[in-house]
Parts: sequence; C-alpha cells; structure tokens
Amino acid sequence: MQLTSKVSQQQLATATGKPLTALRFTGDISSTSRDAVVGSYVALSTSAVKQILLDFKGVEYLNSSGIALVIEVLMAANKAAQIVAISGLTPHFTKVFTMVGITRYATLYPDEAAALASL
Amino acid sequence: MQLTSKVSQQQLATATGKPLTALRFTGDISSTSRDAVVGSYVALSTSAVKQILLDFKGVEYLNSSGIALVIEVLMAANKAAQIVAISGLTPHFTKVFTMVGITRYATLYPDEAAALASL
Amino acid sequence: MPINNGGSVEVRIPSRLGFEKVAMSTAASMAKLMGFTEDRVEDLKTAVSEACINAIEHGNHLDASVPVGVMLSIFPGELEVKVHDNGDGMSAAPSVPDIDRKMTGEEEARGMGMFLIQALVDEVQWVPSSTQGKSFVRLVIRLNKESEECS
Amino acid sequence: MPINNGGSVEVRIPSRLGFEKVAMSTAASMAKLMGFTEDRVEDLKTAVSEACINAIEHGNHLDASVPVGVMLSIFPGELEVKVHDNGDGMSAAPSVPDIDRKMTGEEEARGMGMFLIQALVDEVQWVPSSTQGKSFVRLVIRLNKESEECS
Ligand SMILES: Nc1ncnc2c1ncn2[C@@H]1O[C@H](COP(=O)(O)OP(=O)(O)O)[C@@H](O)[C@H]1O
Ligand SMILES: Nc1ncnc2c1ncn2[C@@H]1O[C@H](COP(=O)(O)OP(=O)(O)O)[C@@H](O)[C@H]1O
Repeated sequence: MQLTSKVSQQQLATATGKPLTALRFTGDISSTSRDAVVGSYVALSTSAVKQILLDFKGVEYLNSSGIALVIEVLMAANKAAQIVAISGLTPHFTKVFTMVGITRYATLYPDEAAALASL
Repeated sequence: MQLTSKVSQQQLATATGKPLTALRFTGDISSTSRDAVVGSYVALSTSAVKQILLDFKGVEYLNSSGIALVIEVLMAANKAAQIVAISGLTPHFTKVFTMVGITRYATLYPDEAAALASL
Repeated sequence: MPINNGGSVEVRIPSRLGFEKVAMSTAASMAKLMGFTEDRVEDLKTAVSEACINAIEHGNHLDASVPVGVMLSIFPGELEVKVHDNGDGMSAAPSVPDIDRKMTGEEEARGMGMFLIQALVDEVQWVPSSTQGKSFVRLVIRLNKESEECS
Repeated sequence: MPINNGGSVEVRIPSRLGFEKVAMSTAASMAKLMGFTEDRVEDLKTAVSEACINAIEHGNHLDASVPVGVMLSIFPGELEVKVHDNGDGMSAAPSVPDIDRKMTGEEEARGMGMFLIQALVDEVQWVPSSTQGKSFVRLVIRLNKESEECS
C-alpha cells in the first residue's frame, strides 16, 4: 500500500505478431495518479500505437477516482480508434470494472499472457 | 487473519530416512491456541516420536502468548529427549524467535524441505 | 471461533486523502475477525474507502483538522459501519454510472463512489445532518450473504 | 509521496482478546502510508499487538465494555503510538526473557510482551496512571532506522 503510483511502458507483440504497448501500473491508483495514468497514455503516439494494454497486476489500492482516470484514457483511445485491453485485475476489481460498464469499451484479461494470446 | 488455530499432523521421513512428525499450524497462534499447540504435541507418543517439526507456514498471526505455548512444547520435548525443529517462520518471526532464545532449543529452517534435508 | 456477538471499534482519521486507506484497513481487519470471506472483505474495503473519500472531500472539504469518524459495530451476523463527517450530507440515491455518456463527455468520468457503495454492501443509508450538524452514511454487510454477482 | 508531515489517527477497541489485531492493522496501514519498509511495519505490528494485549489483560482486566485507546501520530520522520488503558499501568523496565530458566520452569513460559516491544521499536516509555487514572505506553518508530538485527 503505497501512496505513489508508478508506471512502466513496454513494447510487446501479440500472438499474431501485432504490436502492443503495455502500460504497467504499480502502487496506488487514485485521484493523485493523473500523471501516471492519463499522462503516460498521452505521451504515446496516437498514430503509431494502435493497441494498448493497461496492466494492474502490481496495483495495491484502486478507488473510484482512479477508475475515473482509466475511463478518461478509454475516452481518448476511443476517439483515436485505438484498442484498449486491461489485465491483472483482482477478482474484486474485475467485478467493479464490470459493474461500472468499462467492459463495454475494453476487454478484461486475467493476465498479460492471456491478453497477448487473444489480441 | 482468522481467530481459530488449526493444526494438521503428518508422518514424514528425513533425507536420511529417519521418521519425523510434522505439526502444521494455520490461522492464529495466540493465547487461545493451547489445544492446537500443546494439545497436539501431548497427543503424540513420547516413546515413538523422536523428531518433531513445527511448521508455521500457514500462520497469519502470532503473538507472545502463542510463542509461550511453543516454549511449553519445547520444555516437554526437552524432557522427553525429542528433537524439535521449526519451519515456515517469516523473516520477522525468525528474528523474534531468535530474540527470545528459542534457537537454543530448536533449529529454525526456512521451510519443511530444508528441515527434511538437514535432519 | 470468529467474533460475532457484539463489540465496536471507532477509528478517527484526518480529512486528508490517503487516510481513507487507514480506515479501510481497520474495517477489513474487523470483518476478518468476524469471519467474513475474502471477497466480502474486498467489497467492504471499497465501500468504506469510497465513503471515507466522500466524507473527506464533500463533507469536510479536505480540512485536515476536521476528523472523519468511522464507527464499526458488530451485530449478530452483520457488521455495521457508520462514516461521519461535519458537512450537510445528502439523502439522494446514487445514480447508476452511464459509461456511454461518460465516453461522450455528457457525464463526468468520476461520480461512481456512491454507486459502488450501494452495489457492494447489503444495506446503505445516507443520513443528512440533523440539528447536530453531523451527517453520516451507514453501511451494513451481512455474513450469510454471498458476494454480489457481476451486473 | 508518502505522508510524513503531521496527521493523527485514533482507534478505540474493546478490551477483548482478538481486537488487538484491529489496532495492529490500523497501525500497519498508517506506517505504510508514511513509507515504512515492510520489515519495520512487521516490527510495529508486533509491538502494537503486544501493547494492546497488555492493555486489554493487565490494564482493563478483559472488561470488554472498557475501551483501549490507540493514538497514532505522525511526526517528521517518525510515528508515535500511545496505547491507553484504565489501569494503574507500570513503570518497570521489561526483563529480558531467560529461555534456560523458562525451560527448567524457574521462569514462566509467557512474559515476553514488554521485552519484544522494547526490542522492536526505537523508543518506548511506560507511563503509569497519574491523577486521571489512565496509564499508557508510548512507542516511537523512526523512518531512517533499519530493522533491529537478530540478537
Ligand atoms: N459525505 C457527503 N457529503 C456531502 N455530499 C456528498 C457526500 N457524499 C457524496 N456527496 C455528493 O454526491 C456526489 C456523488 O458522489 P460520488 O458518487 O461518490 O462521486 P464523486 O465523489 O466522484 O463525485 C458528490 O459529488 C457529492 O456532491
Ligand atoms: N498495561 C499494563 N498495565 C498493567 N500492568 C502491565 C501492563 N503491561 C504489562 N504489565 C505488567 O507487566 C508484566 C509483564 O508483561 P509482558 O512482558 O507483556 O508479559 P505478560 O503479559 O505475558 O505477562 C505483566 O504480567 C503485568 O504484570
């Protein structure tokens, strides 16, 4: 349980060889995480990046203000016709993301490997 | 973090083929754990059982009243000339058991495998 | 034997974001003591965290010198949590977030806290301030209920 | 950014064994908020748990209707914890457990709580009840200190 959110970025390829940019979050995702969540998305090239994976495996605390930042990323990605996938949520936050309707705009995968195999 | 202590017993053999009785604890080890800790030791045959392994891998909460019960077992085992080994303590409780001097009467092993290999 | 027959715990946190995690941990520990399953503990954690954030932000306007009080009370088969702030409170029912409207910008991205609280616990009541000038939200989580299904 | 510049949390538990775990979780969460390392959080957890058990047993004689109050205060670089009970308290320094004497039965198997508290935190003070009839133990754990080595 840390107050800081951290993000790391990596270029991956899906099972079918398509490029995918993974943003991996650790620490807390809350109202103070705008830079980590929205900032790291904005820093990506909209023209070059077509598929994005948001990975929450290392996240220790997540609240509705943090989820709102994820929705902001989905909004921008939707406008840019980018595909967003989400991985690494606990069963609880899989339920929460489903409850708020995020699954209408992003597919949830148990882990990165499952996302890479399907995308 | 459960209020109940549970214990399971298993007959094992060390790497050199000597019999060893493992008592594996789960849940809490505190003042209410007398039955689980002292009771399960007392139920063993003093003549047949020569080596005992107390495993704490599944323990979620341990306090000084629980450690006092472990000392009671060491006292009785010492009288009966039984060898007691301890495994599965977290680094914190390895430190605590060392601080109170338990290591003078029982060897601590990181896990059951390490205990079986050495005994 | 899980504790399931009375006892209450009070925790007071400053109205500063981040401290909701302290109240959340206290509540989680209490629920574990009562024998709640891990998934119900997670439901409670999110509900308590969201209720505390609302008390900190909307009730006490982030004035760190004003505490948020969290009363946790064990009743047979249930845990009651009351989160008190010094604001006027509210009695409105939470609106269900509309992700399509959020995506088009017609609805704010945030504004999901009360919805989540209501969706995750078994009973919830928002009680606006009476003459005392203290408002609170009251949540109840029951031992015999299963975790909510995905909607 | 860890919180390290003020703020205090109070948690009150009934004097009933098991509830020390609730205060322990509250303290652990507060220490994590301040950025303490995992091993120091573990040190604090054991110290707070032992202090609460003593307050419950020796201070409040297991009378569940009497609360144990735990005040957690953030100071620059340190967390202070005061555990209050309604007993007379004590000012005696804890004795170091003698395992050899325990093994021969010359010393009780138990009686290690105060020793562990003192060994695990950076500062500790037992303050017996004054005229108010409230005694407490005060612990301090510092951010810049490493975890104690095995003795
Ligand atoms: N404790 C409270 N005191 C006063 N108003 C509140 C309180 N909790 C919620 N509200 C009001 O209800 C609205 C919706 O709350 P919520 O669903 O949690 O979303 P958010 O906090 O993200 O706006 C808040 O914007 C606020 O106006
Ligand atoms: N809060 C307290 N109030 C009164 N007496 C206390 C308190 N804490 C400790 N003591 C006294 O100090 C003794 C040693 O305490 P401790 O080292 O924790 O071991 P234990 O509680 O197992 O006896 C206790 O038996 C009790 O007499």
